[in-house]
Amino acid sequence: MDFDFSDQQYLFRETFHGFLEQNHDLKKHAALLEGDGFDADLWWGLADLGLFSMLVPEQFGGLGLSFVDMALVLEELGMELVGAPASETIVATDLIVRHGSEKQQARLLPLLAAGKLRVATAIAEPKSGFGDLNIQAQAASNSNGWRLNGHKIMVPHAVMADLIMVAARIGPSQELGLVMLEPQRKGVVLREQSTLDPACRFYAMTLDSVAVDVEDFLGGAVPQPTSLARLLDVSSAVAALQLTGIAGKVLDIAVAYAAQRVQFGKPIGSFQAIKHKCADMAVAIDAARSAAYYGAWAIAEDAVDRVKAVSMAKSFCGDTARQVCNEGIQIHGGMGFTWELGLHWYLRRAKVLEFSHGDAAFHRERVMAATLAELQRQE
Amino acid sequence: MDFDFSDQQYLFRETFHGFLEQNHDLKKHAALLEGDGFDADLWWGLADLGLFSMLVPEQFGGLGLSFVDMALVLEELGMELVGAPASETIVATDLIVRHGSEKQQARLLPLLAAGKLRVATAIAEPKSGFGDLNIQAQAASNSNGWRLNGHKIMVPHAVMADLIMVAARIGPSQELGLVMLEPQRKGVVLREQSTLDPACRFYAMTLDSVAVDVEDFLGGAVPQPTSLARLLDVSSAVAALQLTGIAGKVLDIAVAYAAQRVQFGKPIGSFQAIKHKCADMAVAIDAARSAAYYGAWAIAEDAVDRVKAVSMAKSFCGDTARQVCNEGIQIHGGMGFTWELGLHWYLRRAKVLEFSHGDAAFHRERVMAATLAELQRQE
Amino acid sequence: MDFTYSAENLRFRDELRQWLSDNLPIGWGVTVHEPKDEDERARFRLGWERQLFDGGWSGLDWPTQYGGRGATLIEQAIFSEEMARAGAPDGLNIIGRNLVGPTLMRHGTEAQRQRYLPKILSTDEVWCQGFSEPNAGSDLASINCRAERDGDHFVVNGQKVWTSFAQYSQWCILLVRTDRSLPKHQGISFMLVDMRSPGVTVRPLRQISGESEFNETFFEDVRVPAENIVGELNGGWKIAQTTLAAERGPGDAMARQIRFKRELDDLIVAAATLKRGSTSAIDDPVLRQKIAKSIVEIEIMRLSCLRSLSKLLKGSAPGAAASMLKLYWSHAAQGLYETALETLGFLAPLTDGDSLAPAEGRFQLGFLQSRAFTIYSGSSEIQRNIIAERMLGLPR
Amino acid sequence: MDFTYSAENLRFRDELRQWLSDNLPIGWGVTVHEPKDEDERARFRLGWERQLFDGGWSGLDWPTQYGGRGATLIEQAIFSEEMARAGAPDGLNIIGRNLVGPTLMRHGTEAQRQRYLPKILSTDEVWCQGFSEPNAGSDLASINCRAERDGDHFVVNGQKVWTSFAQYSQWCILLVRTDRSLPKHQGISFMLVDMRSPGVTVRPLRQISGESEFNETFFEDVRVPAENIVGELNGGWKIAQTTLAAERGPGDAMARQIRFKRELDDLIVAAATLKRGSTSAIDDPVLRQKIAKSIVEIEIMRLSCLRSLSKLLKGSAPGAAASMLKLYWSHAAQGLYETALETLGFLAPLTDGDSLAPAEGRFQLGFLQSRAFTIYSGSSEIQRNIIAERMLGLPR
Repeated sequence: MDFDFSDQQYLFRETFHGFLEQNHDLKKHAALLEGDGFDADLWWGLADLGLFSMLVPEQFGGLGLSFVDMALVLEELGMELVGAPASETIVATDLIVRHGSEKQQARLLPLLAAGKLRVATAIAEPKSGFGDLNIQAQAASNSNGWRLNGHKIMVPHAVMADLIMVAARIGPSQELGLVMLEPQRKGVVLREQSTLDPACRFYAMTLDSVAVDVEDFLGGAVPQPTSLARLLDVSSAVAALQLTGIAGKVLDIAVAYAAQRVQFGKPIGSFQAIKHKCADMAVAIDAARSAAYYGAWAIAEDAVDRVKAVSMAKSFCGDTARQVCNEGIQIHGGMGFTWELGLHWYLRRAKVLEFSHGDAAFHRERVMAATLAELQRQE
Repeated sequence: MDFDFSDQQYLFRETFHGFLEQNHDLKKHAALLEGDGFDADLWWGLADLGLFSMLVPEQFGGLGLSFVDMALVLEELGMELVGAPASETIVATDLIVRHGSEKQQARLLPLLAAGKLRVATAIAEPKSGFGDLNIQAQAASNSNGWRLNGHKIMVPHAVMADLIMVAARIGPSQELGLVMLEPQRKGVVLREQSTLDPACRFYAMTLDSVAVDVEDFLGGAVPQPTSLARLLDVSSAVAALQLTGIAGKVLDIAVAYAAQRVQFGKPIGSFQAIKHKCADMAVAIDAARSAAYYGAWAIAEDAVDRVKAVSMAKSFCGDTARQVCNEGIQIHGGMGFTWELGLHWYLRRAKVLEFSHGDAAFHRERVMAATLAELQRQE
Repeated sequence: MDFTYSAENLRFRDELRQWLSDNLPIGWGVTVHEPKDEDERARFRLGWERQLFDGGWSGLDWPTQYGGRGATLIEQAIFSEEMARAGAPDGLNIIGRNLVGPTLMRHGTEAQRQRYLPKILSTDEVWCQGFSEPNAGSDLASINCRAERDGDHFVVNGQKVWTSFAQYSQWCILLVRTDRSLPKHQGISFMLVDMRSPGVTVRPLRQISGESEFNETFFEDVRVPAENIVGELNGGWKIAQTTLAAERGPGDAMARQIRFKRELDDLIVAAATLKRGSTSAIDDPVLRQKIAKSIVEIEIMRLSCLRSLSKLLKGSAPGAAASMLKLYWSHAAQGLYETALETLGFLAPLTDGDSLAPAEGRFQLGFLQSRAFTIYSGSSEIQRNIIAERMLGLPR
Repeated sequence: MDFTYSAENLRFRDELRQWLSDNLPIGWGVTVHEPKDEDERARFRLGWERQLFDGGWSGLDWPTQYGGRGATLIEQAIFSEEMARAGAPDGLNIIGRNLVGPTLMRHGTEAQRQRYLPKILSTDEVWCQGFSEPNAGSDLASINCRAERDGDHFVVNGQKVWTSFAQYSQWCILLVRTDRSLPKHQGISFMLVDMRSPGVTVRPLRQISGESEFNETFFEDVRVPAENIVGELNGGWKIAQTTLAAERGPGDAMARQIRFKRELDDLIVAAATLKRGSTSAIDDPVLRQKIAKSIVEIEIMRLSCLRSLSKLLKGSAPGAAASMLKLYWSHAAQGLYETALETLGFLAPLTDGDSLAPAEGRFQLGFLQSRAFTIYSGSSEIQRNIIAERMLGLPR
């Protein structure tokens, strides 16, 4: 048993940390609000460092690492507000490695490893709520082959994606699965959506009788009834790590500010009101790390307690990021709510992540159900 | 419009405050754990001050005052941990004034005004939960007259009560109503229960085919279908005032302690950690007062928003007392959790009141339902 | 204690209802909303405020000699209720009505009152507040902006920050240092500055909500007539306390409560509409708890305002009680917006401009704005110090 | 990172399970529970601890030369899990095992270690801790209890408070002032005192829970051999830091986590049984949220202990990290007991001794006990100071 990262894993984080520190900051982040919102330099820089090859098995040109190896890196990405399509591409990679057909793996994984395939995921629908219960999008076959119909929302960076992984009910059994298609296909209409964090670049996607093929189904001809559940869990685990990264960053910024901002002749960080807030934030973040890292392990191992571990992480890290972003702004006083200082970028991203892939209440209910099932098994 | 008390009402409070300060303290309170738990001197002292005659109309020898006149007095009683049977007798008086038959009023109100009738209320049952939904106790008539059957729990001071007001379903319609009977009646068995606040003196009461008469039903032959709802609301409003009193008292004690306890060469009250806790407690208590006083007004006027007002008060004052009792102990450090200092008496009473007549979640749900009904009416 | 409405009260209410239905734009709150553009919105609000004034509904609690209505407390309460009910817009000259008015009524000369007060209500003159500086936030008494005597004028130099509505204002209440040799609380004066004076520069500060209600304001050799000092020279700190108490007091809070109540009603409507599969958000017991908590907290805000006003009417002094009210509502309102986003749930990330954004994204905007509640008008930390020291008597 | 169990781990687990099923009283946790009487309970716990020792399960992480098992981290984790699963009772000599052990291993002489450590695990000697005094609580360094040199002995005079288990203890780790002329942190020594010495008086202090785990302890001319000083004379403050870090650290927390996990499991069972009319408490979505929150928080407590232990094994220093852990669990556990009472709902006021009290009133007792969590072992306020200053580097 060991609940720590290896030296190698810490080194990996350092590498990404150094790169991001040199190549990314809030100014660059804000600039992404213009244009297509995609930072190609950053993408290729991250690709060069191996980000997209980490989860790809060696036989497909990847590093053959596990989700545990990604944990600290994803926390770093969260910290620097690097989100989709990088994080979603990583999520999709995991899915293809676990559930792709041999043919799909051979075709897609080498491209992914090289950073040449950007993937977005499309799960939510206008009336779906959290989770997969109410997904209506549907792939049905008739004499002309398979057709995909449905409405998806909040598909990040959809226009820039090479491939979109769409959650849908497949065939007469209505079994939930994932369909991969290019946004350029006929019948796909994208419309950009206004979002609390405009850097997220969400799109609504209408699928109007889009022609698909069995090879577009993740797993090909072999149904993958557990793939959507895994997609949701991996996405939640990634969000938990990103939320933890954001919280850690905001605490660092707040502590630095409190140490130098003088009022009443003293740095405000010497007042207990500020000091104790910071201490509570630090404690919450440390606990969030325990949860997020364990979630990453459960994903890596596809552990029996995967659902519970992921939901623990998502709920706790979401609550923590909320607390820390709010308090971080409070500590900055008036400066905290200026656009210029940019703390709001962390707040916005944290809020979007908090309400993506299930909020804290949704995940707590999953924890409860999983725990009851556990106790029943023990009896 | 005036949301303040009159000089007369403040004076009334002062009178009770002075009396309680001289005649009651934690030492006396602790001594009540011995014996039958009834402080006759205190009872008669309060009776002499007019406590039990306040709500009784003048024609029955009372002062003919309203529930608003009682508000500050009940807060004082809460503060000094004077609970049942005094508070329950006051609740019962309100019920008899509003719902008693002429005969019942003529018989009972003069006794109540003189302090000569102690009343307990019996609502909860082993599996009832909060509210009146699952009450099973039942009065049914056959050729031999009416018989009352059922199990009640947490009947305070039942053995000392002259009269117990029992919530039960009456007759073939199963309509909920209140039955008044002496604990000495045949078929009534009382068993003392262990309670978090032993001063509450709760009893379980078994009613085994107890002979009752139409004159024992509150309202006599005229059914009073709204009486139990009022009983629950008045009880909740009283609890909210008592909880506010407790919170106010604990804050006073904590502030006094913080001002004199020295650590690190300074009174601990000069540290922001303590100071800000006290400020938050003060703010919560002030808000609780707004809610509790308005609840009292709504009871006095039987206002259209009575249910909402009472539930607002009970939920908010319960939460406040919880916060303040917890923090009050925290501020006292090690001293706070000694038996001797006695802060636990406030904590215990507040906890019992918090979970009597509906907890915060129960009352918040009632607020929600009432608000939706209000909005619908407005449309 | 009395919450009942007399026949006269009901007449007042009906009159107001009638006036609102005659004066609010047709379709208000349903098809017609405030302009999105900030400048347009400011003009809209000022226009609405003028309408209120013309209708005799502005300065409800002000004495009639300064253009007010001299209304009773119950009329003020009815006014709040009806404005909330109608979802009426805010005004623009909030600082003028809520802060400058009470301050001049208490500390101004009769000449100052007659000169300035009526034009506040008539919306002819909008006011802003120049108190905070980059290095004097929580520690307000350490302000640096200075005014030096030059004949019958003062010459002002320095910088203020968070001057809300400065871009729309003709006048400013300004705290300046007039004597550096005195201890910091004793060398401060309170003056009225014409924002159109040469040397005044306003630079909008964009906030996290994307709006620019706040500004940085620079004063460079701005000449202010000596008669524009309020109260005693170097006696400004005490006067500023009146302004701050008004800023934190029940008048201000009552107006805000209207807004929060309106938001809450809209939230409940939104929750009834929002489908999650086959059920509505409003049927989720967990959400109901959170919404109910906000209902209770916002309703208590109204009750506490009424309690506070009732006491003020009987002559009790404002002060630390105002800090209690401000600390209470700022956190209650932040809770309301957190709950609002939770109610939107998976749609919370969608904002104004998107057809799927519930309630046109107003809750997200409200959420962002709400982050400032616990910071402006004295941060929660400052309010807690005031309450603990001045009200509870804890040692400094 | 590795949470998988090897075949060897599974053997260890099965061996422990077998041992527990052989050694726990028949019907344990179902029909058989700990004695209610405090003294009997202390004897019961000491007996159980002795059984654990005899079975080779005490001092799991202690070196074998002092009677421990020298177990790996994963074995410790398995141990915790299995003890929770079996609902095994606590031991009594907690201070000996968790505080005195680590302190002597780090600062004691080899002679001291050999003399004291084995008897801790064997339960032959129970320990208590004499740190706090009536006027030295949060400000521990201001202790007054003094020890004066007299030949090859020290003579101790003074009073300690909150000395848990003193009434059952043979030995005490005592902080004393040995030099008044030095600054307050520098004149303190750390000594081992035989509680059976003449002049030691223990007076039980009843707590809000009604129990008397804590005591006041008085020292009147108590003679302590000079060799019983640990470390340097006047160097006791530094040594006390080791004790405090151990008190707040993952070893202590891990043992507590077992208890909280057991309580949580029992709570869920109780919630499934508790009927409110036709439904069970466990089906109430609002309660489920609260219970789930506690599940998450208590599970994270275990994870954080493991993370902390993993780092300690790699040689990272304890210290402020221990304060983080203690601050975390103390509040999480208080939340658990609040939730427990909410789960009991209208039955929450009924306690042990009443046939209708759910789970025999244990949650009410736990709730009362939990109020002390954020006070003892350094209050939350002290932990926050430590974290902010030592870990985050904020100015004093």
